[in-house]
Amino acid sequence: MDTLVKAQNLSIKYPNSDEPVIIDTNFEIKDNEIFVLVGPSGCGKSTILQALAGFIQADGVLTMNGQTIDTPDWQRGVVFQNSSLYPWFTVKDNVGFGLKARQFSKADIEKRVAYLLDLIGLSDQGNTKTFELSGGMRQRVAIARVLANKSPLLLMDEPFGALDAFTRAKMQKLILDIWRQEKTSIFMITHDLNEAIRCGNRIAIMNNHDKKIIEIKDNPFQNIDVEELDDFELERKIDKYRKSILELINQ
Amino acid sequence: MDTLVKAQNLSIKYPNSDEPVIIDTNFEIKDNEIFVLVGPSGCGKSTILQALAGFIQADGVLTMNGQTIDTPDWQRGVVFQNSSLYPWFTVKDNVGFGLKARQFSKADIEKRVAYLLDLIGLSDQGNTKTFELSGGMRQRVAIARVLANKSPLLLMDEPFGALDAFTRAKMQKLILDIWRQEKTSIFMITHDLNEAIRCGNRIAIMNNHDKKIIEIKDNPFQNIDVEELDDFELERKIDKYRKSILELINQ
Amino acid sequence: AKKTNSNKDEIRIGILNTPNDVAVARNKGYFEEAFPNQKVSFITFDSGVDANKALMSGGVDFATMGDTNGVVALTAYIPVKLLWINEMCGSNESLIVKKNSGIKNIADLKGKKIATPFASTSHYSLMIALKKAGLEHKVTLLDMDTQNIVAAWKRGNIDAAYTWQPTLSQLQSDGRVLIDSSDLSKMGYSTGNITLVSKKFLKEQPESVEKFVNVLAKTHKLRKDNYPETVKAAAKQTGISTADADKQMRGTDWVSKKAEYSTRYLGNESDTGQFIVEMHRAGTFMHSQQTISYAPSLDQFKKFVYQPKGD
Amino acid sequence: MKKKKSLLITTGVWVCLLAIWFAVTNLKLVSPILFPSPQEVWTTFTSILVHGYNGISFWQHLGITLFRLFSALILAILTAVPLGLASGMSKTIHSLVDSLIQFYRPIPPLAYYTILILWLGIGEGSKIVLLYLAAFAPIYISCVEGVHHLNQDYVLSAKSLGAGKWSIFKWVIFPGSLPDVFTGIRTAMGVSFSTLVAAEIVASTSGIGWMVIDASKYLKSSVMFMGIFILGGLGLLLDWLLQLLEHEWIFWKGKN
Amino acid sequence: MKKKKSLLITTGVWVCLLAIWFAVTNLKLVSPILFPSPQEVWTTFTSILVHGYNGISFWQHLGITLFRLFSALILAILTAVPLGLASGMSKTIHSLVDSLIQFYRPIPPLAYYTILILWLGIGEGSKIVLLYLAAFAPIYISCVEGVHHLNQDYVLSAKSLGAGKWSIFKWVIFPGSLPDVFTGIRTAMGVSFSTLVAAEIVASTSGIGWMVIDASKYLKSSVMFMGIFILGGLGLLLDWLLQLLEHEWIFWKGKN
Ligand SMILES: Nc1ncnc2c1ncn2[C@@H]1O[C@H](COP(=O)(O)OP(=O)(O)OP(=O)(O)O)[C@@H](O)[C@H]1O
Ligand SMILES: Nc1ncnc2c1ncn2[C@@H]1O[C@H](COP(=O)(O)OP(=O)(O)OP(=O)(O)O)[C@@H](O)[C@H]1O
Ligand SMILES: [Mg+2]
Ligand SMILES: [Mg+2]
Repeated sequence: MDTLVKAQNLSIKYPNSDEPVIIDTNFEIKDNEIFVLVGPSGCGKSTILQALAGFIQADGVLTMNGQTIDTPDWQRGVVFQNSSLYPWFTVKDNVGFGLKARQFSKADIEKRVAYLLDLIGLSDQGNTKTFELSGGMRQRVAIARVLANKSPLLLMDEPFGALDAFTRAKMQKLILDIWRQEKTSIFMITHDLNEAIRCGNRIAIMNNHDKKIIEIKDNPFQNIDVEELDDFELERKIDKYRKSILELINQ
Repeated sequence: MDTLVKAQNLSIKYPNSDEPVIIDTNFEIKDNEIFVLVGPSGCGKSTILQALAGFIQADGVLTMNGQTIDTPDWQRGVVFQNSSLYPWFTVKDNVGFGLKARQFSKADIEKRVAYLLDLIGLSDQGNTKTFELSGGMRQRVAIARVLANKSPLLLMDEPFGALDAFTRAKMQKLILDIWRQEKTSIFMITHDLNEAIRCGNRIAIMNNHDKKIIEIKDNPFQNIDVEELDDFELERKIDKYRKSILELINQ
Repeated sequence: AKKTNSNKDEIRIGILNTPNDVAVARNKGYFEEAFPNQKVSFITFDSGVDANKALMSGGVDFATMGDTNGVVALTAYIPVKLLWINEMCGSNESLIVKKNSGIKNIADLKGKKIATPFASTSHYSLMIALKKAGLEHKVTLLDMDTQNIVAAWKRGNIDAAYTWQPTLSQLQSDGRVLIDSSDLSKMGYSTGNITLVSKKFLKEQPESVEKFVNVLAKTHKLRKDNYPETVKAAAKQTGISTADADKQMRGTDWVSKKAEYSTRYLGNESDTGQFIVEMHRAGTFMHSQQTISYAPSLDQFKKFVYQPKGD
Repeated sequence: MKKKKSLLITTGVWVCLLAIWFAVTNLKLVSPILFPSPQEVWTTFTSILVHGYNGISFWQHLGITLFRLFSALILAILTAVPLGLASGMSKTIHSLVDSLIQFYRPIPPLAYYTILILWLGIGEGSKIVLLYLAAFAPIYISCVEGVHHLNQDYVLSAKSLGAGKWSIFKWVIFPGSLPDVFTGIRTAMGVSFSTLVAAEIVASTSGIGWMVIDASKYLKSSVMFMGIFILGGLGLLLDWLLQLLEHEWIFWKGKN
Repeated sequence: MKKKKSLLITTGVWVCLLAIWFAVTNLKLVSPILFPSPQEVWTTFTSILVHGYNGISFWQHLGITLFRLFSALILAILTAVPLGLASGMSKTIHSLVDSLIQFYRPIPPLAYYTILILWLGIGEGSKIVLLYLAAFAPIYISCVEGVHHLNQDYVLSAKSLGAGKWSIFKWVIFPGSLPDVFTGIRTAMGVSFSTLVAAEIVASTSGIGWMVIDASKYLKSSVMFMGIFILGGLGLLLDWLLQLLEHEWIFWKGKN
């Protein structure tokens, strides 16, 4: 697989403090993979995502398709933990926002929006106001909104953290479906190891001390729903795998 | 074990709507047990807790130690998802709030507060302002605050829902320790099945349709940390147990 | 009240709502008669204070006010000239005290509360009266509009007031006059209401100014010839009873045009008028009171006066 | 049911007050100058409705007052909203204008009214500018706040959706600060409204505010009371209309 | 670094304005009555500082103005805070008083000033009551809002911790609504301050507001300008002091 994003000796400092939050970290995001980042609270996960999005400046190499990332761009769509849908627009207008801003024709926008609403199962809610949706629905719209741009990379910061456990499981399935259909790359932050294992192609791990990604593990268990499994041999393996990650995190 | 709380044919309606949220539910909370309630979002878990706390009125029988619950009372301490600590008081004053309101002597209050701060591992933060604490610390203070009253029953509404997965595990351990030491009963809502299994003596289950507790299961796995387990036989059993609960919830 | 630049089609006159010569001329239609091709509009001001502001901003071409406000206009370099004395104040402005206050003469005012509208002719007259009695800093002065004087009087908040008609008659039922402006006039401190004209207007339409003077002169003549009719016209215009108008007008003196520009009043090119001398005196006094920032010289006052052409 | 009860109490209070007013004045316990009776105020009102006041009809008085108020408000909205939003978005503009506005804001309008009259004359100009200045600052300030309080994620999202500066302004910053802008407009109307009487004090012969002032000169208490009631009612009405508009236009307010 | 730049710009703006003012007036491009020169304003200021105005020292003028303002504010705080909190907590009290306050609130103070004078006389009483009425409504309203906005969990927690009504009021509702109460007090000070000149228009011979009005009667522009600057500065200073107090007392504001 080709490399989509490349980070080399990446260090990040917030402008209002002297202490860097991330020091000399290295990673790559490949084409069409789900790259999941896990780590304890405050370790710097969101900081890395913000640098990837181009919201904050970083030292070192940070490129996407060879070009340095230094400003936000439609090629990297962002989904926040609490959806930042615009409450003054309808669901449709929210989903079409990026295309409209990029001056696509009305017809094109309508077609793409209709397709996406169908994909996320909200075809009937196109004209609904966003504050009338449930949390899960809103997060689906937020995902559709960045998909509209056909962004090659989706950045998700704990996209399902505000949802209850049962809705969350459904959203994980949805993301995997979409990912397969739309062939995009995803960078996803979570603090739920089961979510990481279910969704990620690779899992990057941070701890509380090193201010960097300390290890990136391939994940052989993607798309396996542990809770509906009947193969105990596999389950044992998954458990072992999870424990190895936990150990790294708690280092 | 003796029965502490008894609910018979309990129905609850919010004053501003005609549709009851809870219809004819029955359950008992026994002395010195952790009673965990799980169910999908919006099924009415918090509503039951509010009735138990005496915040809203319910039809049917709802008694604690034989007395009808119809008003809030220090005997039933409440811990909310986002701690409702008073930001204008220090940690100490928050923990001592109930005792001060109940006009205990200064010396008594100080003694009890010191003991509790030690219990939650925040002895050094007694004079800190609450907004300077992390989420986990704040939730510990909220628990200490209700413990100060030696309430026979603690009501917790997703007490760790706002915490990240790793802090959450530590808090679960803390709750079990405290429960053993203070010998109180706990009614706890969660939407994390692992949390339910780890903490509960019994697990009550609600689904989206029946507007009542559809089953209460004994939990033989309390206090077992699945993530650190090496006994795969046991693990299999737990998994089976979890799946049986999930099935009920998703009915 | 249009924009600042005066135009040829409109003459804007700032008036006081009192039964004076302007009111009579208005009622009699003298203005329309004199200016058939121009619109004459009247803007009512509560006091010369507002009239001065209007003159300064070019909102009016003529304005009537107390002569003390004329002093202010001169001091403030407002581009205007003193055109006309509408009326000389007499018993229509007086110092009145409460009947039951035990105040018998001016000396008894010591330590009392006296109200008057600041910057008015009454204010000046009061200050002179107090100065003469050596009470300048021994009383409490209150700056009040005439309507507030009535209210304060009724409540017994003030012991005395120096004010003019019609306020005066509202106080007279339980009041006694100690001194009035005719008394002060005799001592050389006359006050009066005057009309100022903007220099710009004067330059652009000198003949209109001339006509304006003649309109007012006509009313002064009318008063002399037919007093009852004058009173009736004034009453009608200001919306008060003829009795009230009579009472108010009786306390004032309307000077003939000839007398206006004589040495007794405004004077002429060669001789300084007595009224101008007294206005200069007022200016000097007001400066000593720190109410104006400097005392204009007599020469400045002389230049301030409009002189009619020929006639 | 609870709402009904509170409505009942409120009505009761007003009925009681009216009754006391009626009783006290009709029993002649106080001077009619200090406190005119309700009938008198009502008679005055109907008579002014029919005959006008000072030769001008009631509706003209009301009209001219509303004209002054709305001219000022609309001018203030047209200038303060762009400037406020610009000042909220750009540090440079903020440092250019903010201190000036903060400085003039607390100055009581009556203090500078004379200077306005000297500069602008005694016509409608100075009156409208006085009301305009009173309205400007609250709108400006709440626009700045609106931008500053805007959820940063909104702007960041827009950027990474490919929106340019103008799109971000039009579709995100402007609608996003609208709730605050509207609050500012409501405040501005309140402030302008309370400056209304001051504006009509000088060289006016029309307007509800002038009517009250004129009545006070002649101690026509019943006209004063009537004017006060009209101003109170008008103020309530205008605020209520603004609230309706707000509810209609800013339908998402408080729903996030 | 950015802060420095914006400070520089702000200073630049003021220096520029001062320079233009200086140039325009000293080149005699405008009449000194319309626009007195900065030197003249400064000279007037120092002279009034030394000699006073109208026989009363500058500090007395300032003192009496501040006395009126603070008497009114303190009175308003002492009455509006309890009433507002009570109205926020009890539906009955709310329906008793709220409509009355909502009704009088929009009425311009100048409209009812004459009536206040009729009732209370021309002394300090009517002045202070005028300022008091101006200050009362904003404090009352923000107290009601403070209680309504209070996190309900705070009260529920307190109840189930065994707190009685009085404890809940003292330790939860009162401190919990303090941030809003303080906002109300700041608004009230602003409103009172802008009513200051109106209050000193009638039957005054002292106070900064009166000084400005008196100067306007004699068209002493330099005194007017000076008064306006003093009022602007004073307004800024008082608001800043209140902000300091707020920061000190309500240390938790915006930190939850
Ligand atoms: N705007 C900011 N300015 C300065 N420091 C910041 C800022 N945002 C975050 N930090 C600091 O950077 C560190 C990393 O924060 P970050 O939000 O990246 O953590 P995180 O891993 O996303 O945590 P969480 O799981 O709680 O979201 C923290 O110590 C935090 O205090
Ligand atoms: N104050 C209220 N007034 C009217 N209806 C309410 C109120 N609070 C909750 N409800 C309704 O009652 C139902 C149950 O709500 P409740 O908060 O008890 O659910 P829950 O199980 O706690 O959900 P969650 O897991 O999301 O907290 C929901 O349908 C909700 O809309
Ligand atoms: Mg984060
Ligand atoms: Mg709940």
